[in-house]
Amino acid sequence: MHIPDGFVPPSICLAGYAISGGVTWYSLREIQRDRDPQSSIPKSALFTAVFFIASLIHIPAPPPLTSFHLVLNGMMGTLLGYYAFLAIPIGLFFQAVMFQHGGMSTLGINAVIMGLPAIVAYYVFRLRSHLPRKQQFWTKALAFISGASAVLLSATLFAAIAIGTISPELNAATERTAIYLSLGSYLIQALVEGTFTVMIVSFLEKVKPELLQV
Amino acid sequence: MKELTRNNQVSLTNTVSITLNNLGFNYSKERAALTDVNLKIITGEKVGLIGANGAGKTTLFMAICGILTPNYGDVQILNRPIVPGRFNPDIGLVFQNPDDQLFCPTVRDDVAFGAENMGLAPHEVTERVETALSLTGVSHLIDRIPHHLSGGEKCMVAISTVLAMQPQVILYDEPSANLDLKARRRLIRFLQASSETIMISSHDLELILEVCDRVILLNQGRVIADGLPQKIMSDRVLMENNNLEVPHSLTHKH
Amino acid sequence: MKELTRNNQVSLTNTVSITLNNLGFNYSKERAALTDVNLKIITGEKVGLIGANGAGKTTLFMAICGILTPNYGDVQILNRPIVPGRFNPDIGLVFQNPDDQLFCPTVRDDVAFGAENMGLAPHEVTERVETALSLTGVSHLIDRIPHHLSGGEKCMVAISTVLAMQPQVILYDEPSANLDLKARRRLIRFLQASSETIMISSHDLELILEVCDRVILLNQGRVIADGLPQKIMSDRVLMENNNLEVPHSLTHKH
Amino acid sequence: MKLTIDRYAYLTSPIHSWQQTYKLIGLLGLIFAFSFVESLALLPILMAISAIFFILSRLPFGYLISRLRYPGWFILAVVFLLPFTVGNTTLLQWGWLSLKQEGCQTALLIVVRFFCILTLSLVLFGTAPFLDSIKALRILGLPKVIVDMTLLSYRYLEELGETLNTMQKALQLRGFNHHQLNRRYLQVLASLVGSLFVRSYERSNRIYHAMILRGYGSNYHQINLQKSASLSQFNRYNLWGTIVSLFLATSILVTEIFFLKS
Repeated sequence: MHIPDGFVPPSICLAGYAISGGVTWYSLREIQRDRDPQSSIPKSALFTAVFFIASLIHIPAPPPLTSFHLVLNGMMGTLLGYYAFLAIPIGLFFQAVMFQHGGMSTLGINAVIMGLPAIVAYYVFRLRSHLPRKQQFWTKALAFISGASAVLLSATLFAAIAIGTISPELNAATERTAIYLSLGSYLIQALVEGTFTVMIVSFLEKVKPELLQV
Repeated sequence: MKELTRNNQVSLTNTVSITLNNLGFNYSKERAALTDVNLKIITGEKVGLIGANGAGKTTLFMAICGILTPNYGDVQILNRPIVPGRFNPDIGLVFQNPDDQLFCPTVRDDVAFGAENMGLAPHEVTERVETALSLTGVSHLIDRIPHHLSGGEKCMVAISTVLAMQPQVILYDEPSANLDLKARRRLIRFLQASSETIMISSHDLELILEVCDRVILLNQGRVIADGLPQKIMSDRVLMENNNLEVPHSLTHKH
Repeated sequence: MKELTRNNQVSLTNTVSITLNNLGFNYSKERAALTDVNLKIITGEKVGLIGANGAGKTTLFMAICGILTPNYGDVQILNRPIVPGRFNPDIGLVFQNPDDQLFCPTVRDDVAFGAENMGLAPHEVTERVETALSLTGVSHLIDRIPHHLSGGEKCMVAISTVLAMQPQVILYDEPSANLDLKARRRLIRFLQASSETIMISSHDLELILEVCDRVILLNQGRVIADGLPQKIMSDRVLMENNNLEVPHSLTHKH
Repeated sequence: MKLTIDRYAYLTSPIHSWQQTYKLIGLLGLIFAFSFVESLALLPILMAISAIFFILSRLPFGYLISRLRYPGWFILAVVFLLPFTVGNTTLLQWGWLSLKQEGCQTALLIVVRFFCILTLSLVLFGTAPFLDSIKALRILGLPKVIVDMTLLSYRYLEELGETLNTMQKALQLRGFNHHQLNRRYLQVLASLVGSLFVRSYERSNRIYHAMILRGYGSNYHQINLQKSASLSQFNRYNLWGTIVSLFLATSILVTEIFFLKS
């Protein structure tokens, strides 16, 4: 789900950098409002590394696919809050340099595709604090929605940009069909990511609840 | 035929649990990690494995339990060759850092994990979990969260996760690292009483002296000495040539 | 006035490096981690800190270097009170796991980190990095990546990162854990030759016997004994009451 | 997990001698200029420039090919459809399938642009240690929080990868064989990754203590890097490399915008 170099017109690259620059600036400002912003840096950095490593695990897929990788941007939002929008470009930078996955000119637009849904997931999961205590079901539901919706949102953004920009001559109806088609293939992934997020959140709730207090 | 061989073996008083035939392994072309290792470990033996860091102790363990594929030679456990990558509940490895072995949200789940993977019925799994935890003396921890345990408790739970598979052979990699003296003493008592064939790799020579009836000294992937712990570990020249020291409990005998 | 006091102190033969006045700390209301700890450590002393896990050794270190804020009492280093959270290059802590201490991408960056934060000029920083690495005998590792070093090398580099700040007081938390015998021997020689005031917390009682001229025994956050290592550690009743064992090198003297 | 990004970082070549900060300015300039190109007429020039930089860098050709494999498939899969779906001018017709001129042109543009930018990226990041690139980004004004996070996560990447590897070995030795996606598989994976979070969280606290005990945040507010490339050091590669590549970048942009667009 990364847009490679040279794939989209320059205006999209520039817009990507502009938007991600703005969101990064806003995230940095939100972070500075923390009581002790500096103390979260090592945690966020190590979590960035964990997310990176976890996204390299091959998940066996139902046929006809063979395997896929987790995106995990929803979970990054739930665990890191605004730090997720710093962690994601770092992860994308590592991927671009190490595996040529994505690229330098499209780093901005890819950060938007992955990062904005992460922030949405953060806000969704944060609704938990407005719920009455011991609402196991709602914690799970919110975790599922965060994990699944972030992937779907990213996939929508990705498909819209990819299909909308390379083939401007396509008519609107065909374009929409193409986007729906590609979203269909991400539906299974969204279900898996949603379930996975629920499982991780339940695990952390038992073992280290303080990690969920972002 | 195979059945016959095994029965024959069992009828002998000294059955062999681990056989290494001319084993060799290298991570890269330049550096051999194991060279021509030949060993026979008799059932019920408690064997210590000593040597400086980088001598090949961990590599040897990884080859014995089938995580590494040797470049030449072969490994047999209970006279059946080890197939690298294939699950073999007859052999268990206790990792140096219990955190590497414990990953479930409860001790119960962690200890049950291996038994469940063997395809046992639920009541058998429960039984094995209880037996394993009582053998290591930590039954009271069954509902606790592994990540919250003390170092000594984690160590005993990690051992239980292996015991629950009821393996014939258990390899212990630096089991006393990071333990305080009380937890170490409990570990020593447990190891002395254990009935499996065991191999213990450790820098804690006093532990090996107390537990093992045989010691193997490795250096640069080769077996340098193999014999009685008191004899090998009190040989100052041999020990110092291999970057080791004679343990204190043996020095005053000189 | 402050200057005067310091000069007075320096003129005495026995200046005090660490003073703990009636120190107390508890993580939660139920369990006190440190209770009424009073200590004076003289400049140049090498003090061993022993006790079972959970006795409060690490908590004491954290309080001394200002990471924890004590609930009552106070800590003075070189007769100046420690302000929790404020950087004080006079005191250094060597962590148990060198990987926690070596957080920079290269050895050079890691050793320079503390010196740079003291605001030294670049050439002074370079000088300190070189001095610190040569003191621990690992100058050749300067351009290496910390993650790729052996356990013994990591240990010496971790010590260098603290030495580069040229602290007066260094606390060592379990420095010999996970070292093989050769690396441990190198560490012992280094500690014996070091000129700072040092405190070493360790389960490795033989190391403490070889390095320290004073030992403090903690149990449940209280100082149980304080005195000569040979005397305290050979007292079987005292040691066993506190979940410790008399080290082998002292047993044959009985 | 072994990181192999620094494999060719220590060769000697004019590109290797070009300091990373300047190289970053020069080659990023070119990369962005390349991504602006929409005229087929400029494509041969893009290819020539990329080829010259790649040859100057002395990176092995096999390295380029091996790095191309993974993203290349993705590009091919998408681009394969374009000539048949986009445009009105039919070049060839086989039954219902028609090859269209505009689609072919778009496909050609994307493939060449992608290939040239990838080559330049490889030259940019393959000819210096990865750390130098981060240092260079810091000098160019990347915020300190991001630089610190990048350095720390880079430092622990390999280590956490090995931890995961060891834990997976422990699972394997207790009979865990994962070949299909089901609830139990996901549960085990979640516990594994969850444990990794808990362990790295605890470690991050200890790291933070180690950092503040050595003055983090007290003075320079940053993980300092020794030998950081300062802008005062100037050699001919820095001067000419940067000037030439920025000149080329500007020329491409100007040509694209003023001469070819109309």
